[in-house]
Amino acid sequence: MTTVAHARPDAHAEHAPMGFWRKYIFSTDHKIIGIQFLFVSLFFLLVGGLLAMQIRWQLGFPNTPMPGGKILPETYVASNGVILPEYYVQLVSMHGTFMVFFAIMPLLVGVYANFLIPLKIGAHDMAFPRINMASFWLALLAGLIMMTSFFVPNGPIRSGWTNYAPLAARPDLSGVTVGQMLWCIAIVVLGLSSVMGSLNYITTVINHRAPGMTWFRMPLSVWALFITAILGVLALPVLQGAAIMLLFDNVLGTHFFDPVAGGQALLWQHLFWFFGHPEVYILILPAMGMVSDIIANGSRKPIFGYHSMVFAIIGIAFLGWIVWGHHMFMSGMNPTLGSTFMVSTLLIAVPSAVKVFNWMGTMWRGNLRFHVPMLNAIGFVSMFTIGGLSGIFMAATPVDIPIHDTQFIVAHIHYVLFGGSLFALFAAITYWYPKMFGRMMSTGLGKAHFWLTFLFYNLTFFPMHIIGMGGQMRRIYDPTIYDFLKPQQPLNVFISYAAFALFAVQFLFAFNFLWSLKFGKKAPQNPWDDNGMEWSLPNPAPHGNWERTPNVYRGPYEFSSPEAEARGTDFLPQYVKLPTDRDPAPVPVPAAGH
Amino acid sequence: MTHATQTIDQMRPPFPAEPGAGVYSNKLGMWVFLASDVMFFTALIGSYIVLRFGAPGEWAKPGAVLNVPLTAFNTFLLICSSVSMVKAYAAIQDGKKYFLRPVPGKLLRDGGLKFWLLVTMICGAAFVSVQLVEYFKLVHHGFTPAGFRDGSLLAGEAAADPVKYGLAVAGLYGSSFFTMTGFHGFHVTCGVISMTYLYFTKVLPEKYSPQDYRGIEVIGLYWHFVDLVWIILFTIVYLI
Amino acid sequence: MRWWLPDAGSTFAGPIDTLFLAILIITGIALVLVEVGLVTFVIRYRGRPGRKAFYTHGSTRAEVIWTAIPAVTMVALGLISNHYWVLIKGRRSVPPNAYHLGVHAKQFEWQITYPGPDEKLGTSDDFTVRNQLHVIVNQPTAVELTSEDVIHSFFVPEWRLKQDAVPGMHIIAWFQPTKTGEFELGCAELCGMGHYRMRAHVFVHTPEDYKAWVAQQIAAGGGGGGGGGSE
Amino acid sequence: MTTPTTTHKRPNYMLIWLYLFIMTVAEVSLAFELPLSRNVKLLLLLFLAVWKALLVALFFMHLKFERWRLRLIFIIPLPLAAILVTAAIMEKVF
Ligand code: HEA
Ligand code: HEA
Ligand code: CUA
Ligand SMILES: [Cu+2]
Repeated sequence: MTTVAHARPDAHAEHAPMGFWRKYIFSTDHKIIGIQFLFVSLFFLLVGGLLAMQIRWQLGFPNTPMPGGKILPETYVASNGVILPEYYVQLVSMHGTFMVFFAIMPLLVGVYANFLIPLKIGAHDMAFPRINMASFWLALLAGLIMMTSFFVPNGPIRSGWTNYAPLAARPDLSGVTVGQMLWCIAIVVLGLSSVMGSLNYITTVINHRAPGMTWFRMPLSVWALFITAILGVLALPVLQGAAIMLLFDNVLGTHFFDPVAGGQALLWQHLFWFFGHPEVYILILPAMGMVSDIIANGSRKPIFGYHSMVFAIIGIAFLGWIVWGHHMFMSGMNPTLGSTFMVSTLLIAVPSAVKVFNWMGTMWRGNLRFHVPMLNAIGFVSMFTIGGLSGIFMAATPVDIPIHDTQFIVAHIHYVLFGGSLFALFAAITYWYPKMFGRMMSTGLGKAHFWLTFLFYNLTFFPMHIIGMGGQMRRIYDPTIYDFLKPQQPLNVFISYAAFALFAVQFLFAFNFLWSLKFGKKAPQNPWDDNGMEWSLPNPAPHGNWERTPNVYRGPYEFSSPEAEARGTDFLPQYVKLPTDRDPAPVPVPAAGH
Repeated sequence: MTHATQTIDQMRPPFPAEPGAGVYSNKLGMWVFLASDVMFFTALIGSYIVLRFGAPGEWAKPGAVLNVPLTAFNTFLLICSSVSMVKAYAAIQDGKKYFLRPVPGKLLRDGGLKFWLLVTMICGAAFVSVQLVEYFKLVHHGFTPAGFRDGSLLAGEAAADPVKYGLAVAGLYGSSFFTMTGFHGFHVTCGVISMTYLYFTKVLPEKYSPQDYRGIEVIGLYWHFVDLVWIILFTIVYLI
Repeated sequence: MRWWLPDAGSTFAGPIDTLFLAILIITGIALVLVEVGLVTFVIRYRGRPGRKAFYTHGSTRAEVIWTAIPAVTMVALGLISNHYWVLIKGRRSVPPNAYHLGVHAKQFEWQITYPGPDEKLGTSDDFTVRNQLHVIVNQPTAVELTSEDVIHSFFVPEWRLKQDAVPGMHIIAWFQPTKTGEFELGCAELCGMGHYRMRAHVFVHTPEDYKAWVAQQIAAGGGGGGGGGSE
Repeated sequence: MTTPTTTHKRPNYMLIWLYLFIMTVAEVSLAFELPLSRNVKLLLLLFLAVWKALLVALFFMHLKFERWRLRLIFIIPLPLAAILVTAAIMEKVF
């Protein structure tokens, strides 16, 4: 026997007006927290970009003084402004660290899981708003700790974002002392923040869906974010454990990764990549989900093969746990193990294929609207495909032999992470900007930014495949000391110029983003004619979202359906009740006994 | 004190649960957290297993370095705290908010929530203190996370009988022992602190009732998990 | 300026480059399919006044097709790759007649130990040379990789050979040079600030030249900084 | 969700506590007193440990009385843990 749902404990009752601090700084409103994440992680994206520019300067113009290099302390640059080898390695390591852990991951999960999940499933807020707030402040703290490592003696880590032991475990070998500890501590704190966030998302999706929001009526973005949260909850603790052991090796003199005392160097790699590969799917699945929503909207068509899209997400997430060894083919790992990891890795192409082709199927015979989000979404599909396909080369173990740890890998990284995640983020930011700030971003600037980014991005990263095939290793300070690399130096110079241009055009976006906050044109309630629950609310949505828990009447992708045509539009939101619709059974609350 | 006559399901909380998982959010959230904690201990315990498998030498014989009787007593403490925790849960289910209450015709008084939770906290605190004592003793005798401190008592004995003391792998032994037990101890400490907090903010003011005792159930889950982890640790670290 | 893998210098280059080409073709087809598809859709189905989108939730047939094809391709690719992987890196792949050298990596140099006249490692007549790798053309050679401090990686692009040298591990990698001449040995695993200059010269000799070189090294009292690439 | 027809009776917690206690004593004595071969001991000890852990999980944590949905949450990580450890051990034993 079930009784009718009473007002949720988190309903509007407690959402009385409050002061500035409670409202914007120590807010427990999932939307505000999402926006806080947005600003912080965009800042870290900028930091990562600035580091990248210095990397490119060094690779393009080795031992020529870097413009403005003189202002950096002499532990980083020579007196004449030439980057020092130590500093180069630190640049690369921190670039990777900031981009992966403090830019893209918070942008996708911190911002959009927070902002979208409750809005799209018709919940009033997260299941645990206070834990949610804590998760933001911990993430910020972690970022600041990571930043401070630039200002401590010997500077930040010098062992790549992967921190391979024993290099990272032995200060006497790496020459880094405080920086390494700060990295470990920051990662532990960040892990805590992610776990708090993720368990919030999982609980919210499972327990707080509005009446009628059945599992298979959830938008793919919510599905992706939900699966991502599961990955996060299970993967990050492993990294935390590993980071703690690394920290102890550094400060307590333990010997986990120190072969001299019987420790194992490969153990670190196993732990790191067991986290690391699920992590890279944490960095792509939410992007895939949001792109699915945007492409369906831009094509004015239901997503092609909704169910297989869901199962593809689940499949990718599951396979993601059994492929980590593909980062270790050359590490001396048991070759038989290498074979199994190769097969599982190659299989990931299958669910990915389903997604790519279903996106195309969605556009097929559509009625495409090329608004800025749609453009970036299409950019995502085309660029992620390139990145994914280059993954196939590396997955085939024999082919990985020559290209492992070369710039070919670097090309892959950026095709999936920039061409993939970041393009999806440009799309998502523009798409949900009105929901966040009540204003639209400038379309003209948006289009200019997209096309220029698309151009320079390919000019920057595509040639990396070639110099990688040519054999240029990763993380080397000066390619020109190798005779066999000298001939392709011009290509490095070319890449650097392209990279500078790429960085420059990002400021179109930055400007568009900041300018529109104040001067963007006011957003109509449903600017993209979309079906999502979030558009039933005013822009920006009030604290507590809905006055009364809304009802959901249909799936999220009912574009151009006969019913819609009957209404003279080409979309039919999930919250619209047609005369033919019956109200969903109110959320059943199991009575005593459960 | 089993309620054979009672008809309603005693093992499912009587207050409204959210849809979906069919349990209220705090409980679901705690379970998800426990799942992630499993992965955290996997990293630590897994590394221990891997390192011990690949170790260049034999591990120290059980009891050679570590004080097993003391730890066995500690294990006993933790098991007791676990049962007292679950008794506290049962007590509030039956609405016994009190501390102790005499039962006519019975010699023992009947314990309520306040009593059992206090017992749990005390056992937990005792466990941590005993562990600290153990640590200090070990370090004093020369067993550190880095292995045997040279010139120390243990180092001497180990030099005399390298097999018994697993001299070859003392470093790994120290590393894994202190890390694993240390983080377990940390978990216990967190548990005790949060229970103390609940005790003063919710239990003493009698905020819990048979209709709503979520806090007790949730902290209970955490506590039993920590106990579970210790059961594993005790066996693989001290006895094997 | 080279737009392809370096010139082949060992027997591995054959299969690896072919495999590379094969994957390039497979993925190339997939890529063209996707990109051309996207462009045509963008042009043909661009929104125009009065145009209606075709209302469909998908087609199981199509989806089965584009699930099955990649699946089959990938499994096939996996089997083929594994065949060569075992031949190249398998624990039992080292030819019995291989000529063994000791390669000891440390920050930031390569110490190569030669078996000397008795052609056996670990005997008194071994000698060690810094940053100079001398091998015999067409002679299966096995390098026994060890590391002093951190992880390094033995990388000779022309030979399509890369293998990490891990402290605490003793890893054997083998190869068979097919071209005489001078090459470069680089370190492919970040091993500290000097990673970029951890470079050695590789000389592939004819058997005679090699014997001569060995003799000359013995005469010179072996070992020591054999000059060369130790910047 | 409607109330299940089955109603669970509360287990006798004290009895479980007794089991746990006895098994702990058994473990310690097994490890030190019994003259068994090392591997046999190892197996027995692990067996006891798992058994105790199960008792705690099933009765104290009520997993015995929960729905599968909830049990799954706790079960999912275990295979992952197993995969990680086996793969990492393969380095040394092949
Ligand atoms: C968002 C992040 C992301 C994503 C999604 C991926 C996706 C994939 N990655 Fe990548 N990877 C990284 C981020 C990512 N990677 C990073 C950061 C590194 C470097 C880490 C470091 O060392 O610093 C790395 C490194 C890396 C390596 C190690 C290389 C080396 O160090 O030697 C390998 C090896 O197998 C690999 C493989 C793959 C594969 C097979 C996929 C697959 O998921 C791709 C699947 C997608 C497709 C295949 C395209 C779409 C499919 C079709 C169009 C259908 C038709 C296709 C076929 C029939 C083939 N990646
Ligand atoms: C998402 C991840 C990400 C992103 C976006 C980038 C972006 C870039 N990376 Fe990336 N890179 C990595 C992840 C990423 N990288 C990783 C993981 C590694 C491996 C590290 C390692 O080896 O350990 C790596 C390594 C790496 C190398 C290899 C170094 C080496 O091995 O020697 C190089 C070299 O060219 C490089 C260059 C660049 C360039 C030019 C960009 C450019 O695209 C940067 C363009 C600039 C921006 C994207 C910033 C723009 C943002 C703003 C303007 C902020 C807007 C602000 C508001 C709106 C308020 N990167
Ligand atoms: Cu040695 Cu890089
Ligand atoms: Cu990977």
